[in-house]
Amino acid sequence: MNFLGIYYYWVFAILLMVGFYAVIAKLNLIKKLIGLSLFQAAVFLLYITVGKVEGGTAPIFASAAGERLFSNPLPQVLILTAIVVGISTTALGLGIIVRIKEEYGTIEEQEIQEIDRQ
Amino acid sequence: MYYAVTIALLVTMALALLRALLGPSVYDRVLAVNMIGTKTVLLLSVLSFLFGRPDFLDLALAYALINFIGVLAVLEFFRVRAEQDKSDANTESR
Amino acid sequence: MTIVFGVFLLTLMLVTAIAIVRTQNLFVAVMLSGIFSLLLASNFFLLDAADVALTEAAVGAGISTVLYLSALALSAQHEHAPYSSHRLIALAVVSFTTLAVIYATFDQPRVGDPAAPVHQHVAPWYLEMTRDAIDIPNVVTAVLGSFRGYDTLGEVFVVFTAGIGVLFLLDKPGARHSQTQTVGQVRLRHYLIPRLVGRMLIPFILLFGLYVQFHGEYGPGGGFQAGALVAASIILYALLEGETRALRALPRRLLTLLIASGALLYCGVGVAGILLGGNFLDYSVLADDPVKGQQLGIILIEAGVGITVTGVLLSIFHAFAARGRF
Amino acid sequence: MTALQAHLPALQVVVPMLSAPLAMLLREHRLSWTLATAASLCAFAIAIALTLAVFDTGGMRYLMGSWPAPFGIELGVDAMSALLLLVVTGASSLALIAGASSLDREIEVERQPLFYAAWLLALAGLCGILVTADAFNIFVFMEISALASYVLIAGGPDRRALLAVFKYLVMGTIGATFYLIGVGLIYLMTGTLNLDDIVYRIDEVAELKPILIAAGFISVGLALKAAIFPLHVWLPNAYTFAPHVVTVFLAACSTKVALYVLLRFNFVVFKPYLEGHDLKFAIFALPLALLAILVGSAVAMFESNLKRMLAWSSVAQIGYITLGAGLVSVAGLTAGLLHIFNHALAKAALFLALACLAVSVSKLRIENIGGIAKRMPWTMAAFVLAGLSLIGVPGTAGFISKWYLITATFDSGSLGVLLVAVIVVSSLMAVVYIWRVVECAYFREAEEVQSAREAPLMLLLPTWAAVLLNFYFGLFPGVPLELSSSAANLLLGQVP
Amino acid sequence: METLLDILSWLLLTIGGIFVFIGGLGALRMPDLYTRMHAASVTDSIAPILIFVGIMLQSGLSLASVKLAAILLFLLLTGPTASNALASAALLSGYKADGPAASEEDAGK
Repeated sequence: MNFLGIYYYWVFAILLMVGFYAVIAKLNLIKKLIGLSLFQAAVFLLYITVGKVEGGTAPIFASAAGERLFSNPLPQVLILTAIVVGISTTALGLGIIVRIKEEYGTIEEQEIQEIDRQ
Repeated sequence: MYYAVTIALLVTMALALLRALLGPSVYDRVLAVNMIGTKTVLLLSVLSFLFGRPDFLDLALAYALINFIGVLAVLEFFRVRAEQDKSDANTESR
Repeated sequence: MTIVFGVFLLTLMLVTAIAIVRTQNLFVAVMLSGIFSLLLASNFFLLDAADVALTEAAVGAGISTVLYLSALALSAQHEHAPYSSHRLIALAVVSFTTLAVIYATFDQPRVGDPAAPVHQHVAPWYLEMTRDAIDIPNVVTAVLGSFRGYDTLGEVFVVFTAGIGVLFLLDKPGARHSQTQTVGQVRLRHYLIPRLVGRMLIPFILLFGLYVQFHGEYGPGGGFQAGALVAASIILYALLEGETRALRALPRRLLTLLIASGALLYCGVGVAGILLGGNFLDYSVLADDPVKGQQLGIILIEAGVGITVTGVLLSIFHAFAARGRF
Repeated sequence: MTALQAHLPALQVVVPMLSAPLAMLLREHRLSWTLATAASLCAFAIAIALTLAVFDTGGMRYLMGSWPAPFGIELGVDAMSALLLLVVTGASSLALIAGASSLDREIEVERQPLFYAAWLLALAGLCGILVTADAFNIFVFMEISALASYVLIAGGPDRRALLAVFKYLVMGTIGATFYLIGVGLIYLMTGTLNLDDIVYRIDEVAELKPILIAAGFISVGLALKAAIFPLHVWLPNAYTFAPHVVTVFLAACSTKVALYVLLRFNFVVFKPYLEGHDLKFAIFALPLALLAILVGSAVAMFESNLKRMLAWSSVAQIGYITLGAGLVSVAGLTAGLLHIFNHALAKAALFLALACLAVSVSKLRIENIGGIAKRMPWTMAAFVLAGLSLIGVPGTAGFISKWYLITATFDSGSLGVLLVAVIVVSSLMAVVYIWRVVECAYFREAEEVQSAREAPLMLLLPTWAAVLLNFYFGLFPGVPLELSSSAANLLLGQVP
Repeated sequence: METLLDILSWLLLTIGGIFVFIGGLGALRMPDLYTRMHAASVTDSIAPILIFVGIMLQSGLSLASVKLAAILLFLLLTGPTASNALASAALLSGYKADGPAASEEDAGK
């Protein structure tokens, strides 16, 4: 059970690695953005994992829930905000990519830099 | 018994994911996405009863609706692309 | 047992993530990130985060897929070179980061341990005070709207910034401009059945969006999710009937007004707190009874969030759509 | 008035924030400019009022929504935030006033209301970071200011601005996410997000491994945002291709605010509890600072694009600030913080002078400005005087902070001599790169500048205001000095 | 009566689970797109009916049942629609069941 308990953290670490790697090593700008959202998703997972209480339920009082143990609401609130921040960044990034494509005709970092050098 | 259904759903999600990874055509992948979407709806409905919180069915409802929009957006994307190809071909032949 | 489900879903997520990075077809990458988002949301649900799962559904499976596809339609659909020449350096940096994270979390409080410090300090207070001072069932909404309402104000302005950013970037006059006038009418014309079903669904999605907005105090949901759903229903309308008709129903000018007024509403509620003798964002002073005041304040700011999010998401969608033919 | 005074920390953020949607709604670009400038000046006035309050009482606290401290979000203003608030709001106001005549050339009139809204949001975000006392709230406002700055930079007329801004976006988001990981780890161990409460509870944490890693993540993430040396790669291009007044604004504040958060976390949160933190921080900061100073100045010497030259000089100046902090002493920190203020003054004046030049010279390259001093005497005089401050000539603000930095380094023993040598060498390099411009502008001839005319008054006035402030604070460094020394004492936990 | 309902609902749930699994297997193993789509439709139509009716029997007459019915209705509306649209998109683009499969190149460009 202990292994399973720590598995979440490992997945967080590996997802972080995959996303981060895509951001640094990929040349295609859209791929970089996708990597960035994976990278952020890993952090969301960390926070939500931290907030889980074993045997708890979602922190919404309801007659069906009764007097049960509730999971921690705070990380959920933080991640709600962070998800919104993430999608905002993505939208702005995509806007910039579309403009880059219009100005340069490509969205590959290397090719853009070559065009600039000329 | 909810457990049995949940396991069946999870395994099916894995199978659909495999289909999405294997392709081979983009339509197969869209099919897989759609499948995983509906499986998520089912999973969430079953899980909310498993957890004894039927008030979370709202989530499943939201998924069912959003998933459909996603598929339509993909179709629109195909249409736009087909048209782009056509216009590209036209300009080339001219 | 649920933890086994979670582990299974996590493994699927890992596979998907690796596949996303490996594929060179951007369209496939976007489809796979849709799957990733669904899996992530299921996982959030398993971890008792119903509100977050709803948001992830609206954002990941809905809005961000639509945005990525719009951008793909306007740019390229294939990567040219897979990796930069610095991939070894990248690998080193990334491995180092990962090792650091693993080192940090190696002997952490086990996932879900109720005795962990996280669950001892601030959280119990929120659970208790939500009952006493605000008296609404959804603790997440209470924390989001009132206890940490200032964060949410920031969140609204992040969305607002992204909205004006995309408008600023893409409404550049002189650049290639809308061809939607002619093409817009024939959207999805071949697909008769989707059009009929879609048209039937639109009012329900809209209604459901409003339900999520106003039911946010009682169940999972709130302004952001509602805004995303309402925006999704109008995006669906635009997909089915064409840009032009969607813009006729909700013209750009009105969208701009929506964006600004939602943000102003939120800020205004905060300032009203000051004017009525409390602190900024203090809702207790809004009504005679502090509890009623809190509830009123939360409803108002959630409305502000919903309005701004709807306006921003639609503006972004139209800004992309006006660039090309998507 | 007294009733309102208690709300000043909140108003500092709310005034620019509330004006942003209004600026967007005003369709006429002059009107939105007026609104933006008024809001910015108002924020500046609030910053001054807050500074006075800090002098009076030592600091202010504010409870958002009246919820008690570790549960709700708390705002806190102390000497350090007051110093930075003055810089941020002041730079924003100066740059906006200058922008009235400069921006029309770079951004279409129809898009300007959106631009001013983004500007106000950037200002609100930066102020928000400075006044808050909550770790997660810092993240939220960091993202507001970051997204708004991307928009501002993307307003640049050159298409290369787009790639520069995309890189900035990727790097900035990585930095913010690293910060978020760090905060998450701290939260995992302490269960709280309020900075003071973290300090209080970190004491009880037995297992310090996650805190150590959190310190690493937060430091690296913020170093990315602050463009500390090897992580500065986004900065030169972003500054070069941004609209000129945006460069004035951002160069003066955005990296400094990230530095502020970095210092606050390292000294207030981590220093007392992590074993050997002083040494680790010094090992982290000092070599990077030295490299930044040397590499930044060296590249600036050979750069022929004027804006990029000054951007590289900014990399070097951030090195000075990190150097001061890396000494981990009251004197060093005082010098570092004072340099934040003084460098902002000098850089704002220099970039404003470049904005004046840009009125007549289309490409700001060194070979294009030969003999321009005859045509634009006021502009070039401002450039030279601000350059003196950057170099650190006695009588200017730049001299004061360098002097304090040198005295502080001497205290740190044998290593000090090496550090002093680096500072002196880099100051000489600064002489070289400023001199190259001066030589070209005064003693060479070029045909392109024949038609050049002096910049409009609306641009010259703020430029000269910035230049004169350099001299004023060079002769009477009282206010910033007092603020930074009490901030340094605060950070190191010594009651002044 | 109680036990009868229970047994019936468990039976429905189990059969639903089996159908879901069969559909998933079919989507993976079938030779080309159209047959795969056919298999996938099983999980989109019959399986939700069985599963949701099974759950509804458990929850009795309540708000939850109404919501379940609504979700079921939406799934039954959107699932086949999506399949139809996808199939027609594939067909229009010239994807043939027995001919040379439309490659990623054709579709991804």
